[in-house]
Amino acid sequence: MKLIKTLLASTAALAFSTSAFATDLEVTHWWTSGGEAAAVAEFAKAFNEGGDKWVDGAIAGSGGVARPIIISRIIGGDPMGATQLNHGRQAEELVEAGLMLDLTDIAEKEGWKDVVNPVRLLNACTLDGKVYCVPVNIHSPQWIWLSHAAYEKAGVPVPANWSEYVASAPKLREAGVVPLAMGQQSWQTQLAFDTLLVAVGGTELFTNILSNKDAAAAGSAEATKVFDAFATARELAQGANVQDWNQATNMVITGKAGGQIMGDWAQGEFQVANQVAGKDYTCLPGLGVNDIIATGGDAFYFPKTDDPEITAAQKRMASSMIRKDVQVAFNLKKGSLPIRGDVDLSAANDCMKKGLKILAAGNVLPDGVNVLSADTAGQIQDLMSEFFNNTNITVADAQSRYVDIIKNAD
Amino acid sequence: MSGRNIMIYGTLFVVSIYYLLPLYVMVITSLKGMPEIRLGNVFALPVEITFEPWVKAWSSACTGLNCDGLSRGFLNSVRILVPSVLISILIASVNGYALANWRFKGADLFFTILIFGAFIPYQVMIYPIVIILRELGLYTKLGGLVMVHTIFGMPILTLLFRNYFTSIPEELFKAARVDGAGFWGIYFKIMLPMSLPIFVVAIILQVTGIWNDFLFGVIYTKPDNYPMTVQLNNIVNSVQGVKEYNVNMAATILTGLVPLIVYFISGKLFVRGIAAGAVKG
Amino acid sequence: MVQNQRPVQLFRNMSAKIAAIPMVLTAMVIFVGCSAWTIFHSFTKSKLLPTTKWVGLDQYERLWSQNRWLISIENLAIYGIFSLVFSLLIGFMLAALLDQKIRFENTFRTIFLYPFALSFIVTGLVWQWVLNPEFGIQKIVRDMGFETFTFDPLYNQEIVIYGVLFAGLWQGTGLIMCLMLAGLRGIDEDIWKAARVDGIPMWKTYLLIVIPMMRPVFITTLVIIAAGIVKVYDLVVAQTNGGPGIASEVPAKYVYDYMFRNQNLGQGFAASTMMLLTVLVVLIPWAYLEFGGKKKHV
Amino acid sequence: MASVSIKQLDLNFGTVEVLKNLDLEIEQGEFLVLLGSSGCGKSTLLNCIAGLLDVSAGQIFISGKNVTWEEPKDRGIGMVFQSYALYPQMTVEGNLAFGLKNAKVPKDEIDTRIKRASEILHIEPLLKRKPAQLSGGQRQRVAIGRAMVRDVDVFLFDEPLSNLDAKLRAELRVELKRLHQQLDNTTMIYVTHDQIEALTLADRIAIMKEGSIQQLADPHTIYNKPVNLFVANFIGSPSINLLHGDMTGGKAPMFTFGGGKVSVKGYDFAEPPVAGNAVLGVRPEHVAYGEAAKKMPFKTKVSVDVVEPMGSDTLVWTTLGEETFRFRVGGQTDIAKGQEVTIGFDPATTSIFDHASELRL
Repeated sequence: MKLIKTLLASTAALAFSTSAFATDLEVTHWWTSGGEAAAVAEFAKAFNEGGDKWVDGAIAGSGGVARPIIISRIIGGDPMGATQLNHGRQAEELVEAGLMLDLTDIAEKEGWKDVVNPVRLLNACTLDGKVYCVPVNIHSPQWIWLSHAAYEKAGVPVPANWSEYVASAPKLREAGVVPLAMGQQSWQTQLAFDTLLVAVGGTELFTNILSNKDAAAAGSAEATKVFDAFATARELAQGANVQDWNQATNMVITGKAGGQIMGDWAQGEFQVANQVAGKDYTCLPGLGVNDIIATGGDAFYFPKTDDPEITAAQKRMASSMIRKDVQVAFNLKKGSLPIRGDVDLSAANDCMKKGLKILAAGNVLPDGVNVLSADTAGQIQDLMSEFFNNTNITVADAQSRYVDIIKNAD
Repeated sequence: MSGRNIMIYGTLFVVSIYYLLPLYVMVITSLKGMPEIRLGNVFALPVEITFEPWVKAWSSACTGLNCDGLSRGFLNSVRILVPSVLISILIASVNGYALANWRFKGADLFFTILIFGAFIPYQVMIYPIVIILRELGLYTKLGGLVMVHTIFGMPILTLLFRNYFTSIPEELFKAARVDGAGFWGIYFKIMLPMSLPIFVVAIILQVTGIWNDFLFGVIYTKPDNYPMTVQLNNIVNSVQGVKEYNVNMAATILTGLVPLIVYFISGKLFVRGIAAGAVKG
Repeated sequence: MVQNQRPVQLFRNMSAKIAAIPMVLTAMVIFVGCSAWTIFHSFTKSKLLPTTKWVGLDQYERLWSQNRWLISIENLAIYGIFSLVFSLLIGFMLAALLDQKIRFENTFRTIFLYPFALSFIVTGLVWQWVLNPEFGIQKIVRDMGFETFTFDPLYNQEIVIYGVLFAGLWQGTGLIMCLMLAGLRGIDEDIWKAARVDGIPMWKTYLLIVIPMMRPVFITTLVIIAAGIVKVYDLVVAQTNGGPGIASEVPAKYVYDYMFRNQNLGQGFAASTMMLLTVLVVLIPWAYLEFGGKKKHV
Repeated sequence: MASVSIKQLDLNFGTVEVLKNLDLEIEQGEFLVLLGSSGCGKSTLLNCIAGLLDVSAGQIFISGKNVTWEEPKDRGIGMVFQSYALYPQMTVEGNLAFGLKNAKVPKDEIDTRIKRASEILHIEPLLKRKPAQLSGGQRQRVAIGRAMVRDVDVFLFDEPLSNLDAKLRAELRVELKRLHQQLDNTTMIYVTHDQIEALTLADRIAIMKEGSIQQLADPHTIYNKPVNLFVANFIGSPSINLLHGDMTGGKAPMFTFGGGKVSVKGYDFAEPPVAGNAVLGVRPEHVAYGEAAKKMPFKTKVSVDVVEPMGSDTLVWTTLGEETFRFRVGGQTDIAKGQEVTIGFDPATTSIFDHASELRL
């Protein structure tokens, strides 16, 4: 009896000592693979150091699976403490409905405006002058990854840009290599199209169509060239029967495919397979045509609650995510670029450094996801995916439907 | 063996291959190491049998920060399963009984609507139900999830129970009423003891459905209560990183084990119960 | 107290009515209420969150101009018809075979039924594997020396929906077989004797005598199959995710994607309203036959 | 006072009228049989009396108490069903005790009553068995016992013997009769389509057709003085011979038909006869043959079509006028097919109906 009392007393004391500053926050995200989880662990570690507790609510399967959960929890009145969401247009409505926590006070206190680079990442989190989310990393999709093994097999040099790559395709075919590896998921085909749009069409066309929603630009002859290139890619990808993007990357790694158009996260796969950039594979940002990258990325939002303790903890979490050391630790594991310009990333690899250089030079574009509504983006995905998998659809067809979507974009 | 028998057994044998092939693939893949899987042929027997994937799937596969595999969700699944199965079956059986024996005005209308409900895609009802649960104060509570399973199990179960109770001779019901038994008296003392087969069917259907559910489990509860399928989904659908097919397959089999065992144990009763519940009425 | 007056109708069978409250609530609040809510919002501009901003028929105009929706409908029709026909055909055939007083009936039945215990997610995944041309059936057959053998339904958009069908049938026919078997077991032995005495061939007995006698089983079976067809979603997501391209899209996935991926609730609701409408068109005549006809001989 | 009284009862299923404005008075201790072919509403009426069906209009009184809207258990009735309706999961004893337990009868009282009933019905050795282990006759006895133990005023029987074979049916019939004598204050209402059961058991028979009662009377009256053509035709096996013809009215009424002229002066007319089309019914056993026929007021010669031996007697088929005419003779007979015989009958034993209204004249 006495023992139990002492035990109770001591645990109570223990609980008291930590609870002064301890709040459990549930965090929803869809980072479940090894590297991603390791990166998230950095966030958790930083948050837990303050005495709080990170309760992990990982849901695999990207936004499509997680989004109904996130929105249900928010409208159900029992939200999670923090949630991953692509920033920008997608969360706009939740912010407008007053369901998200305003982080302006800590953003101003910590001077986010000065440290976040490029600053448009923070702008994407800002609505009516108020900050609602924490950008945590930069990903750029505009890369092509080329397999040295495949080119060796075909007996041609590794190309340095898109047109050389296209020219080398027949040789690859002869050698039994699929020129372009492409997964079946629609976001992958859309990514390839956007990459071609900026590489073949150029920056201006890209911004005119995706930022300004200029239907005339979407129907222009320049855009037709992009569609032609995309049709070429369709030819090159014949025979690449894989579903997931990393299966496609694996084809490049093993030399079964010549190349893959994929975001910078692909290099994680090469690393796992012990491949060395420049020796086993080559990465070309902007397809080697246009040294420019779009900067998308992930962000965390904090649903609003009535509980001041939770609100305080949410702010603690927000500020821990943007901390210098956390940014470095997180992004090295995630394989993405940090959102702060003032950190040291000497540990980064070859390809990553290419990206950093472009970033430092300011050759960046807004990412399509940030300026298009989810609805428009989804329609474009469907169109691209349909076009890419159905050779009966002509370039003219696809382009006219593309123009329609852009015209009706909201 | 007569020609007729050769034909019968031959057909059954060939068809059995179609049914068993995927299970075979699942099992042998789960027993292979990753290098062997990369070699290709999914149908080849493992050169070297390893139980590593099973151990990993159960106890160390990571979902987010939690690296304790499926074991984390197992107990949650059981905690969701038991009350959901019991309550949904209890309510549906009373419904079926009321519809079969106590026809009241409007009963057919409600029943028709209920059957209609079986055809409504779940997705449509996600948000309205969130709002209803919120108003009831049940959102993210286990009780709310039990309610959701009860609602979505109701159409088919009610149909089965109604048909079953209709097939019980009406005179028995009349005799019990003359003997002074009321609504509940007849249900518990006369109908229930006669309904084992149909209850087996209902249990099997509900155990399968609820155990395999992912969407409701993840939308109407919190991470503390997430069922096993959430871990399965996380293991199987991880977008990035190398796909560990052997672990996926082991996880898949492990997750399916509970309904599979229920099937193997009660297969015979299942047909008998269906015979009683679906055939007549 | 002797009741001389007819009591208020509402209070007759009170317990039965109280017991039916969960059903009535489910029917009215969930199925009718939520459908009404959905239909209402299909006329609004709801995006990520439901709003009441009225836009009339805009969502429907857009829906029917979407190539993806049309393909979804077509796929559902193909999947639905074949699934219905083959589920019944295979289910009945297997049941008839098992009903021949064979040995190992339990074993065979378990083999045919076990896939039903597995979720569609698992089903889709496994069949994605088995049908994969790189290491699945195609590869084996090629390894056996048939170098030109091609069987890649999941990567050929002309036939991908049949690949989905293949997996769907694998998962679902066991249950149908059980239903049919139960139905066959319910048929009086004397019917078989009579047919044999009359010299009616086996297949004719099945077709003309036994199947018409199994009407109630067929009705239950149809409800189960049809409800599964309309809602087919998980299987497609797990197996093909709608691909290649949009060749294996289905309406339920259209609804889901528009609601959650495209964050356009209005559009998703318009699509689901069309689905509800289709179900009603099919179901109302059935309900009329079932209940309209029954009242006469209570 | 365990009388049952039914007043202006209506029952509709949707638009179908099943019972039409039905009145029926049953006295205490009476054995009343509701007789009719299937679908005539007799079982429906019984279910209404039991309270298993809600009536559309009208009232039901049991022992002077209006029970129209009472629950079955509160009406003081016991019911026995065609399929016995024994609860399969309970023993015989459990079946007998179920109603008493529901009524919260004390345990020792239950035991006494079960003992008494099982003695009367000779089912004591069966008490521990389940219904599935009993024969049909035993099951029906248990079903009767179940009604008996409840000490009810009114027994309702819904075709209780129909599922039994002929021999058992005859045995149980007698037992039922004996039971009724034993429980002489108990009213019994018995539904059947079997006229033998009706005629042997009933104090009174109510013959039903299309939801209304055609005739309510004691078996003798029903048999000999049917009120209309339907009842005449329904009762009696082999059924009554019907001859279609014309009646003349007046002091010396004559019935003329294809087979001759019959003076029906000796017939007990309800009202003085008037001229018109009529039907004359003669029961086969009221037809005399051979020597006996010669003494009958009406006699004629016919030729034999078919001879049908039935064990105890023989049915002879002939043609009279253009109509089939049967008569009954002893078991041992030398009548043969084609033979010419003399037959005759006494109009006083016949029944005459108006052709149009089908009512007894």
